[in-house]
Amino acid sequence: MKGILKSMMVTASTFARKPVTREYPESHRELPERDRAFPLLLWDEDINEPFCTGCHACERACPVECMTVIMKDNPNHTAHDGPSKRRKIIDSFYIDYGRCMRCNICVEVCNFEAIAMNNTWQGHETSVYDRSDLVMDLPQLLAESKAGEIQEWVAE
Amino acid sequence: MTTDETNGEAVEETPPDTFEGTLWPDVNRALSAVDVRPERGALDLIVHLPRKDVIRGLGMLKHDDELHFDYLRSLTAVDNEDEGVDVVYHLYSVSKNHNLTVKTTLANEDKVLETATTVWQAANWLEREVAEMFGVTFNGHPDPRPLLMPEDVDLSDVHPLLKSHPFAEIDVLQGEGLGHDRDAPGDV
Amino acid sequence: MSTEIFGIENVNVWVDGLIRVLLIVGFMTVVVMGLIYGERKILARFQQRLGPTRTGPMGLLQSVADALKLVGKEDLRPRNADPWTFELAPYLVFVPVFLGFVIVPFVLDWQIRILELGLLYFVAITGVNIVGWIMAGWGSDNRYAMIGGMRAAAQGISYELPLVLALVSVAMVVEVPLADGEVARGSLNLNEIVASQHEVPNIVWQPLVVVVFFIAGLAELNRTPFDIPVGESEVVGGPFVEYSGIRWSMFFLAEYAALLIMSLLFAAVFLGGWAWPAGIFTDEDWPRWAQALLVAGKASIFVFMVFWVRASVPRLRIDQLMGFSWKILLPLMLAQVMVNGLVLVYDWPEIILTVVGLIGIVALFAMVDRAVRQPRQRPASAAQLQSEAV
Amino acid sequence: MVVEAPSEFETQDLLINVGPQHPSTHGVFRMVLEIDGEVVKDLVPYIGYLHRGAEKLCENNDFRQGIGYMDRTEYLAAHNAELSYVMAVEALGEIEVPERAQWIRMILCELNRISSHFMFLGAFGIDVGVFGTPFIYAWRERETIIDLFEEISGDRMMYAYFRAGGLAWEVPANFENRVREVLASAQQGVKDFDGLLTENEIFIARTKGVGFISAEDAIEMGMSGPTIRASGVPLDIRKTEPYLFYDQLDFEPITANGGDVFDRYIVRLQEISQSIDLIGQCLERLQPGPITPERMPRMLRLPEGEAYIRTEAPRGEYGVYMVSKGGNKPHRLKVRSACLSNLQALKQMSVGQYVADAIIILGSIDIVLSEVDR
Repeated sequence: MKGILKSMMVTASTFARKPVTREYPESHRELPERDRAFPLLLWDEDINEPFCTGCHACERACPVECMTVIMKDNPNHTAHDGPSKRRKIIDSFYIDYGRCMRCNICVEVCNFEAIAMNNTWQGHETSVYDRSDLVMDLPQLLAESKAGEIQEWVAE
Repeated sequence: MTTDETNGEAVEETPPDTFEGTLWPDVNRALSAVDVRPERGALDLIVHLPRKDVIRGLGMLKHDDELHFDYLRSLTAVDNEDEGVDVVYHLYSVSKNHNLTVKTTLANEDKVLETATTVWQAANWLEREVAEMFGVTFNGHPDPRPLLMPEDVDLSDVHPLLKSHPFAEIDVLQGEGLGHDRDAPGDV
Repeated sequence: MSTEIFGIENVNVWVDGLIRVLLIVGFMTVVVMGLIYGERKILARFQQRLGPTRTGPMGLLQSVADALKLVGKEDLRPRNADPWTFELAPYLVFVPVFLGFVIVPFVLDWQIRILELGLLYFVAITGVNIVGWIMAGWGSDNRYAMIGGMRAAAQGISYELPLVLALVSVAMVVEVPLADGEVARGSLNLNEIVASQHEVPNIVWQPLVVVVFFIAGLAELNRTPFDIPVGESEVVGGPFVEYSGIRWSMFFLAEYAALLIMSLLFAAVFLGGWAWPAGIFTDEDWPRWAQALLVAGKASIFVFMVFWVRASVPRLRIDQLMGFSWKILLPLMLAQVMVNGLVLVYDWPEIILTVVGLIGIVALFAMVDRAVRQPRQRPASAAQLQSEAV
Repeated sequence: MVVEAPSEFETQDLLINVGPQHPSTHGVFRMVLEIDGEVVKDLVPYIGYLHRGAEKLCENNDFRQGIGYMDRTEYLAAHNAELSYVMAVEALGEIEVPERAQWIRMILCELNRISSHFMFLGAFGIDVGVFGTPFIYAWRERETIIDLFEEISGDRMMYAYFRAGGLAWEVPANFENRVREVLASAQQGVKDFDGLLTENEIFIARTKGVGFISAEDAIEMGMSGPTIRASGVPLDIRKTEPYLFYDQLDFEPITANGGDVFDRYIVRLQEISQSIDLIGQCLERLQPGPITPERMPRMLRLPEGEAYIRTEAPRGEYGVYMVSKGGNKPHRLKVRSACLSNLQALKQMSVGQYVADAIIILGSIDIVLSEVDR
């Protein structure tokens, strides 16, 4: 019986310790800066357009092929006396969050620093009722970055 | 990279490669009754045996007190499209702590081979998986049911890991077809 | 045919009985809900968790929420379940437990009826719910339920004996003052048992019986070291795996009501109920509310111990369970009863009871350790099955 | 002396279906038990419910994309799975990995072993019957380790952090003292479990002598990891065929010679303490330096060849057999699963025992179904 008493002492000692549970919706854990929720596109504030030029690099590199990229000529390119130096700009960009496996390869291959991993709680809380709502189009992908909530973590 | 534990430095490729330093001398002696073709793998020695006396060779390797390969590490197959299917046995000796890879090539027409469960019981499930994935039939296997594929559907001629088996088409949920309307064609 | 209740004269006996029963039902449901909530909170604390916090302040309304959910749920019956056995099983488990409340001596005269054979009545009634378990297991035409039902039967019966012998050995030694000043020994009337402990609680005289009563009580309540009929990891919920909704909640309520009765009985029979410390200070009894607090405190010791054991001890296997009861508990109890008999017949000093009791506890621990160290006896057919299988 | 029950009345055996949806099959595993009363007469395991064709998918993905699939074949110790894949690519491509990257890989793999063993202790505690206490102790420790992984790679379970040639990016600045914090709490977890279960009489009665397998049978069945070491075979690939820098650490494979469920529990519990000590040794030898080779081709193409790389994952030998015919995709990729071989012996261990024993024998092998079914 000595062993049983010993295990009851262990549970008794835990009885005295402070509980470790955190009440989720009220108190959020502070996420580390390199947290990887889902990819999203970044917004270039000073010339007011997305960084992405629609070069298909991420679409080709994605293991699960969850991206669809369509590019177009950039209306406010310097040729049409606009501020931007980008000749091409993204027209429509879909990421299917239902297929994405968050492997960060798209961020690594992008040579325009246009895509980043969402490291905020809003990126994690993406539960929907219908699977097709998980397909994010361009405005949705740009929304958080446009609102300035994303500090992109860059691997040096 | 860590060097092979039996030889000191890597032997550079001198034609013909004498494989000194690897297990080849002992393996050649053990398998003298069988014609054997050695090859150098990335980490272990590879030995090719003809189809008809693979099991006999494996038995010799196991019961040879010098080599004593009592541990079947893994049994798998590689589909080389037209050259047929290679069945690969990775062996290891717990007491002697050395490794060997035995390969045999089966022509695509008759992929039939004796079962290795007579030598090691570990081969039971591994052979069932190779049978259903590559279409190789192992004669004398005690329990030839499919291992990973569903039993209730008759998939006896479906062998997914063959190169001829196509990749499933990913139904495109993105692009013009979808976005937000419910009854999109690709909707799953 | 009329008695007095709460100061109202000549109330018809039946009406009086009805009022007391309704009072007890109200008290029991509230306390059972409190027990369910208490268990979840205390078990959570044992595991460094918070326990329910969402429903109501500090999660207090958790049991109410559970009850509403269970009432709202559809209680289905499997198509090929046997209709009568399936439907009646919950009643056969719930009603005996509820009937057990008749003799529970909460406070001096706050019980439904004083029965001369109170303990015998209690033991007989709790024997009935085993039938309910088997009916639930067999009736729901589910293999897990059937195995769970058979296990419940085996466990219920084999732990009934140590429980009965424990109560018997206490009831034998109780001193009952007769009208002519003489002292008679032995009584099954719970009030007399409690009254006899005003100076010294029975736990002092019978320490081994307390330990065996606690263990057998755990087995009767199907609590953790003995929750084999309901073991989730093996038989997935046991006999009531096919029940849902209000029927399942009746089983659940019965389990906690039985825990309540067992703890009140433990307080009454072993810790002196409402009599023990009162007898030392004053001759007449304490006010009712003080007695109620006293009984509640003692009962909660038993309940806390049950929760504590549930949080820290794994589950026994069916053969160990049976071996433990028949080979260890029963011999000890028979020895205890024999010693009690000798003390009563030859009028040896009372202290011998305590000494024998403590020796008994040491013997119990030694027997358990020896059983654990023994090489495991494989089931009889094991060797031959093993050879076939390889 | 056991009296054989007179069997003139012929009782019919009961077939019960344990799984694929059952609280203690650790995932989608199904076994049909033929039981006579409470004794298991026959056991037929069925696997394949979680088969996603990872090997076929890897043939269609290049050497960086395939890493994500390796995490998903062994979700409880994804670092160890990635390690084998990445080392196979480096063996075939003769890529030199910088020292710092190898030390960090070893630290992360050992941390993953600790979190996987805690997961085993928690799930095994519930199988044996303690209501949730070991599970919450295990979860408390595992959360601290997984929070550290999230700070390093950004993900809790699917890290995709190892790359051919080193690591994806540098570890955070406070890596070392964060690791020491986590080790301290893991130490406390081991003490809790040791007190809670190891000497508990009922736990010993339930697990000692149950599910016995001898050393010869274990070798014959090709078992590996703590399951075979509990039968007395000191087969630990970190010691027998050292990879990375395991030859520079001093440790002995932990073995026990009872070969039963209790010894498998004890071997895993002691392995957590061993891993804590190993990580301490690694931290001393960790120097700053590069974590990827200087010039790495953007699109890695491997020469012809094949390599069978095996590493010691928490459940046993996790081997990756990669055949490359040139090009940026593996021609064939075979994942050697430790749990598949350990599971083959389940029938041999469980027949003749009780139903309750069969459940904890299954628990003691510590299977991860995604690794069994790939």
